[in-house]
Amino acid sequence: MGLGADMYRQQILDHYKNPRNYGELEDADIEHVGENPMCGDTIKMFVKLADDGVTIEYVSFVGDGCAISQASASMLSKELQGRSLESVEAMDRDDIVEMLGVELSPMRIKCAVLAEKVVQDAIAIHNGEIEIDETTTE
Amino acid sequence: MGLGADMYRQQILDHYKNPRNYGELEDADIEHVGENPMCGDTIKMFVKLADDGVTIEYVSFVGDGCAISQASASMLSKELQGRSLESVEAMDRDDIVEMLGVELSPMRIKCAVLAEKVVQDAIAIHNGEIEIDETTTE
Amino acid sequence: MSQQAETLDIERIRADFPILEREFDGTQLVYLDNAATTQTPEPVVETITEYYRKYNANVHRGIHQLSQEASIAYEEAHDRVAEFIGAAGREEIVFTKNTTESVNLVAYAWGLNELGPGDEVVLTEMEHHASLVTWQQIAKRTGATCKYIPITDEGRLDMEAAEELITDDTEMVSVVHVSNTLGTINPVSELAAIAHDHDSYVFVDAAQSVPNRPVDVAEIDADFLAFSGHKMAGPTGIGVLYGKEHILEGMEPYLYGGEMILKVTFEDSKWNELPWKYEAGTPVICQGIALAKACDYLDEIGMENIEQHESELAEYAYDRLTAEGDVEVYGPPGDDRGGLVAFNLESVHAHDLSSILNDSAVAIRAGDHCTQPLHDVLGTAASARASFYIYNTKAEIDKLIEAVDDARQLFA
Amino acid sequence: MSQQAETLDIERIRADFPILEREFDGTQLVYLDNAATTQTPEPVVETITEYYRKYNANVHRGIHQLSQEASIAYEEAHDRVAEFIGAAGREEIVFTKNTTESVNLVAYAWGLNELGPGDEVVLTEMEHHASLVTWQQIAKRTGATCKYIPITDEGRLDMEAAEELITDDTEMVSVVHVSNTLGTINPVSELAAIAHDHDSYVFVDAAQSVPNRPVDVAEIDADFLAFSGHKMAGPTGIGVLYGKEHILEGMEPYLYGGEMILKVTFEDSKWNELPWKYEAGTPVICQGIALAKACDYLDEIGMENIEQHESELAEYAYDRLTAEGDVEVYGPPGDDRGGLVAFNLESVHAHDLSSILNDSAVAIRAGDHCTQPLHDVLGTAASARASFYIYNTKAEIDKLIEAVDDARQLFA
Ligand SMILES: Cc1ncc(COP(=O)(O)O)c(C=O)c1O
Ligand SMILES: Cc1ncc(COP(=O)(O)O)c(C=O)c1O
Repeated sequence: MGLGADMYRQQILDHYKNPRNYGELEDADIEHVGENPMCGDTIKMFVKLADDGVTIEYVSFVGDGCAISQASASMLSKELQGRSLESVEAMDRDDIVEMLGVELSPMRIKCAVLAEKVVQDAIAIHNGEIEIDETTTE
Repeated sequence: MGLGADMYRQQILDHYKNPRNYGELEDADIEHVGENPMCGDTIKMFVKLADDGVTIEYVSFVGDGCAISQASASMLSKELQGRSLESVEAMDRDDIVEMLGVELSPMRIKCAVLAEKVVQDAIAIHNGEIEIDETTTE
Repeated sequence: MSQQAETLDIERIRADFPILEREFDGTQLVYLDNAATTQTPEPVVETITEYYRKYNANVHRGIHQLSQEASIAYEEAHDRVAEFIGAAGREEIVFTKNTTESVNLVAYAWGLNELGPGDEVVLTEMEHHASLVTWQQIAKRTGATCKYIPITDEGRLDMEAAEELITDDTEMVSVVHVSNTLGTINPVSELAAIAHDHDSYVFVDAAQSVPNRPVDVAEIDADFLAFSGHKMAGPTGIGVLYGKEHILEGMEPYLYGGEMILKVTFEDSKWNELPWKYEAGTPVICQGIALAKACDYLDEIGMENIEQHESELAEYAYDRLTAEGDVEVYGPPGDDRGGLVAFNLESVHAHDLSSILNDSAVAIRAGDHCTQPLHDVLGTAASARASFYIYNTKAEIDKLIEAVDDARQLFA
Repeated sequence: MSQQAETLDIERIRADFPILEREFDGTQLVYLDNAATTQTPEPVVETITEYYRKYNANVHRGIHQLSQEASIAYEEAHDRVAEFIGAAGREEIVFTKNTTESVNLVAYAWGLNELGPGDEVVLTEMEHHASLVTWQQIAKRTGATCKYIPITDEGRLDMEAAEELITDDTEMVSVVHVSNTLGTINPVSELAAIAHDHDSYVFVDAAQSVPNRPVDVAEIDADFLAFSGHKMAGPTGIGVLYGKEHILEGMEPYLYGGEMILKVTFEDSKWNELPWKYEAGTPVICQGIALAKACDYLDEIGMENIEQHESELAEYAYDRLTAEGDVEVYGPPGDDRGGLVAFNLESVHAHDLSSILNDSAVAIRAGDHCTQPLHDVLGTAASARASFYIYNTKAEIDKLIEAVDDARQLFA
C-alpha cells in the first residue's frame, strides 16, 4: 500500500498548501480564466509584461481545485517569469509533466495542464489569434 | 441430407402445385386481401355465405408466394366449407399447423397463417368489428 | 470492525467474478465504483461466448437454423426482461444501447412531436445528465419549459414543491428513482400519481434502482422506465426502455431503417409491430441475450436480498465515514439510502482522494457523477463516491476507510 | 468441381471459428449468410472475455486503475478504426450501435436542422432501408425531396442519370458502396466528385464494403461513411460513423446526456470534444475494443486478399448457379461483383428454397434483404442470397449447388 507517494511528492503538496504568486494582479497586461468543468478545477492567470511587450515579467494566479491543478499553476507561475511569450506558446504537456516531476495517470494530466492551457489561450487572445471568454478543457 | 421432406410432405407440394378452389369469386359475400410484405406472400380470399348468413358455403382464393402460404390457403379453402363464421373466428395457429400436418419452424409459421388471418379479418370486417383495407402481417 | 453476518453468500458470489482477484502491486482490488458500472459474472460472460461460438446470426427473418436460434433467444430475452420488471410482455420492452438512449428515444419520438410552447417538463434537481440535458435540449427545440423539483437539506425531493410544480401544463415528469449521487430513494409511485392527476406522463430513470432492488413498473404505474445492462451485472452496449404498450403504440418511430418496417416503397413506409418498431437495424443481439442471463443471475440471488445487502453496506460506510467529523456525506442518513455514498473530505479534493485510494487498489469515482447542476446546489464541484454491489463486503469498506485515513494524513 | 488453389489459408482461418464445426443432423454447417452477419473469430471472442474478466469499468472520467485501462483501450479503439479506413484520427470516428444508427445520427444531427423545402437528397434505387427509410422520413419532416438514381439492366447505377439528378439543390447524396442485394460495386469516388461539384455532402453506406475490401475515406473523399461491427468479424451492438472533422465539429449533437457534455447548468449545456460529443451515455465500451481487434484480425489476413477471395467465390457461385438456365442472378456479371449472389430459382420460392437448403445445413438468407423498393424494381418480392466471407470455400458452394438441385427436383 502506497501513500500516494508517487503522485504527491513533497514538492507538489508544498505548492498546493503554500501556493506561490497567489492573488489577483491589478495591473496585469493579460488575464484569462479557465476551467475543467468535469473536475471543477478553475484557474485564473494574470500576466504582467516587460516593456518590450513580448517578455513575461510577472505571473500570478487564483484558483480552486485539486492539488495537481493548483500546484501546477503555482509552479508554472514561477517558471514563466522572464520567458518570452513565444516560448510559452510552444510549451506542451511534456514540459508540464517534467516541471511537476511526477508520473501522472492519463486522467490526471487534464488537471495538470489546465494552467498551461489558460496561459497559452491568454497569450493567443492578447495576440488577437483567438476570441474566447473562457478556456474550457475536457 | 434431407430433401426438405419434413416441411414439404407430398400433400403440401400437391396443394401448392394444384391449388384447390383457386380463382376469383364474382358473387362473394366477403372478400379481403392480405400480405406478408417481408416474404412477399399475398393472398386474397373470397367467401360465399349460405342463406343463413352465418355459415360458409364456398371459399376461393387467389395468391402468390411460397409453397407454405399457398398450400395453406388451398387447404384452408376446403376446410372452411360448411363451417360457421363463429367457429372460423375461433381458429388459431395450432389449427393451421394441424391442418398442414408438418412441423414448421417459427419463421415459416408466418407464411402458414396468412390465409387464416385474411379470412378472420374478412369476417371481422363483415361483422363491422374492424375497419381495414388490407391485412398486413409481420 | 465488520463482524456481522452477511445477508448474501458473498464468498460464493465472488467466485463468479474473477476480476475481483486482480492485484495492483500486490494489493487486491477493492472495487467500489458500481454505480458507474458493475462487474460481470461468469455465467453472463459464458452466455456471451456461447452466443459467438454456437449460434451467432442475424435475427428476425432468417430461415436457417442459426438465425432461428438467435431470433428465439433474442426475442425471449425481451420476455425475460419484461418479467424482471413486471411488464406485460415483450411489446413493452425496447432494447437500446444504454439508459441515455432510452431517454432520448422518448424525447425524440414523443417529445419532439408533442411538446410545444406552454408545455412543461418537470424534472428534479437531482436528475442525471441523461435526462436533464435531454429534456432541456428538447424543450429548447420545441419551446417547452423545464422545471426542477428542488431538494431538501437532507437531499430528498421537496414533495410540497412537487405538488405545486406539476400542473395541467405538465406533459412529462421525468424523475430518477434512486439518485446516483445522493443515494436518495424517491417516491416514484407518489410522483406518478400526481403526474397522472394532471394527465402528464411519468418517466422513471431506474438506472440505479433496477440493478439492486425489486422494481415493478405496474406498481409504480410508470409510463416509461429506463435502465442499463452494464449497471446490473450485464454487458456494455445495452439499455432498456420500458413503455406502456398503448403509449408506445401511439408514438412515432425514432430510428429508421431495417427491422423496424413492415413495408417500404420509394414514397413511404409502414412500421413494424412492437417492440421492433423501435429497434432499427441489426439489434444488440448478443447483449440482449446476455442481459436476460444477468436477470436470471440476479433473481437467483434475490432482489430483496440484494436490496438489504446494499442498505447494510451503505449504512456501514456512512457511519464509518462520518465518524471523524471532517467528512461531508451528501444525501439522506445512512439508514435510508441506496447502496452508495458520495462525500467530500474537508482537506482533500475528491480527485486527489481518488488517486490516493487508487494507490491502495481501492477503486472509487471522483467527479460530478453526471449531476453537475446538483453539485452546484450542493455547493461543490466534485465529490468522491463509493458504491456497492452484490460482491462487496464490510471488510472492503474498512479498506476504504483506511485509505481515506492515509489521504487525511498525507494532506494534513 | 472446386480444385483451384485458394487465395487465403482457409484451414487456418476456419480454426478460429468453432461455430463452423456445428453439425445439424450429422451434416456440417455451410454458413453463407455473411452479408447479414459474419462469424466472430476466437481472438475477438477472447478480447471480449478478457475485457470482462480483467478490466471492465466505465470510461473517461475514472481515476482508478480499471477505469484507466478501459478508457485507454476504448479511446485507442477509435484510433485503430480510424487507421483501418484511412481517417485522420479518433476525432472522426464515432461509435454507434450499427450502420443504421450511424445514418440516423447524421439525418437527425444534420438533416433535421439543415434540410428544408426545395432541398434534395439523392439516393439510389439500390439503397438499403437503413438509408432509404431514414432519408425518406427526414425529408418528409423537413419538406425536402428524395430522388433515386436508377439502375441499369445490369444492376449498375445509371451514371448519366446521376449527373442529371445531382444538382445545386442537392444537399446530400447517400449511396451504398457495395449493394447487399445486387453485389454491385458503386463508383463512390466519382459520385463524391459530382456531389462536391454541387456543394453537396456525400454519405457512403459501407456496410458491405469495409468488411471485405480496402476502403480509404480520403481516397473516396467521403464526407460521411458508415459500417457495422457484426458484418466484419466483430461483435453485435457496434457501428461506426466516420465524418470529416470540420463537418462533425459544426453539427449539432444528436443524443444528449452524460459524456457528451463539458458543462451543464439547469439552463443550458456545452458540448464535449469530438468524437465524444456524439457518444452520449456509457458507450459501447467492450464492443469498441472488440471491433478494434477485428480490424487487427482482418488486416493480418490482408484486405486485398479478402477482396480477391470474395471475388473468386462470387464468380464461382455465379457461374455454377446460372449453368442450369433456370436461375436468375440479380446484378452485374460474375467477374465484377462483391462477395454475394442474390437469385431466384424459377420453380421454387426463395423462402421454400431457404427451408430446403436448411435441411442440408446450408444457411442462406431469403427475403427482401432490406431492399424492398429495389425488389420492386427487379420485379420480385423476395430472393435467395448466398454471401461469402473469409472462411468460405468453393467446396461449400458446391454443397449449395447440390442443395439447390435437391429443391429443383422436389418442386419439379
Ligand atoms: C448495405 C447495407 N447497409 C446497411 C445495413 C444495415 O446494417 P445494420 O443492420 O448493422 O445497421 C446493411 C445490413 O443489413 C447493409 O447490407
Ligand atoms: C441515475 C442514472 N441515470 C442515467 C444514467 C446513464 O446511464 P448510461 O450511461 O448507461 O446511459 C446513469 C449512469 O451513469 C445513472 O446513474
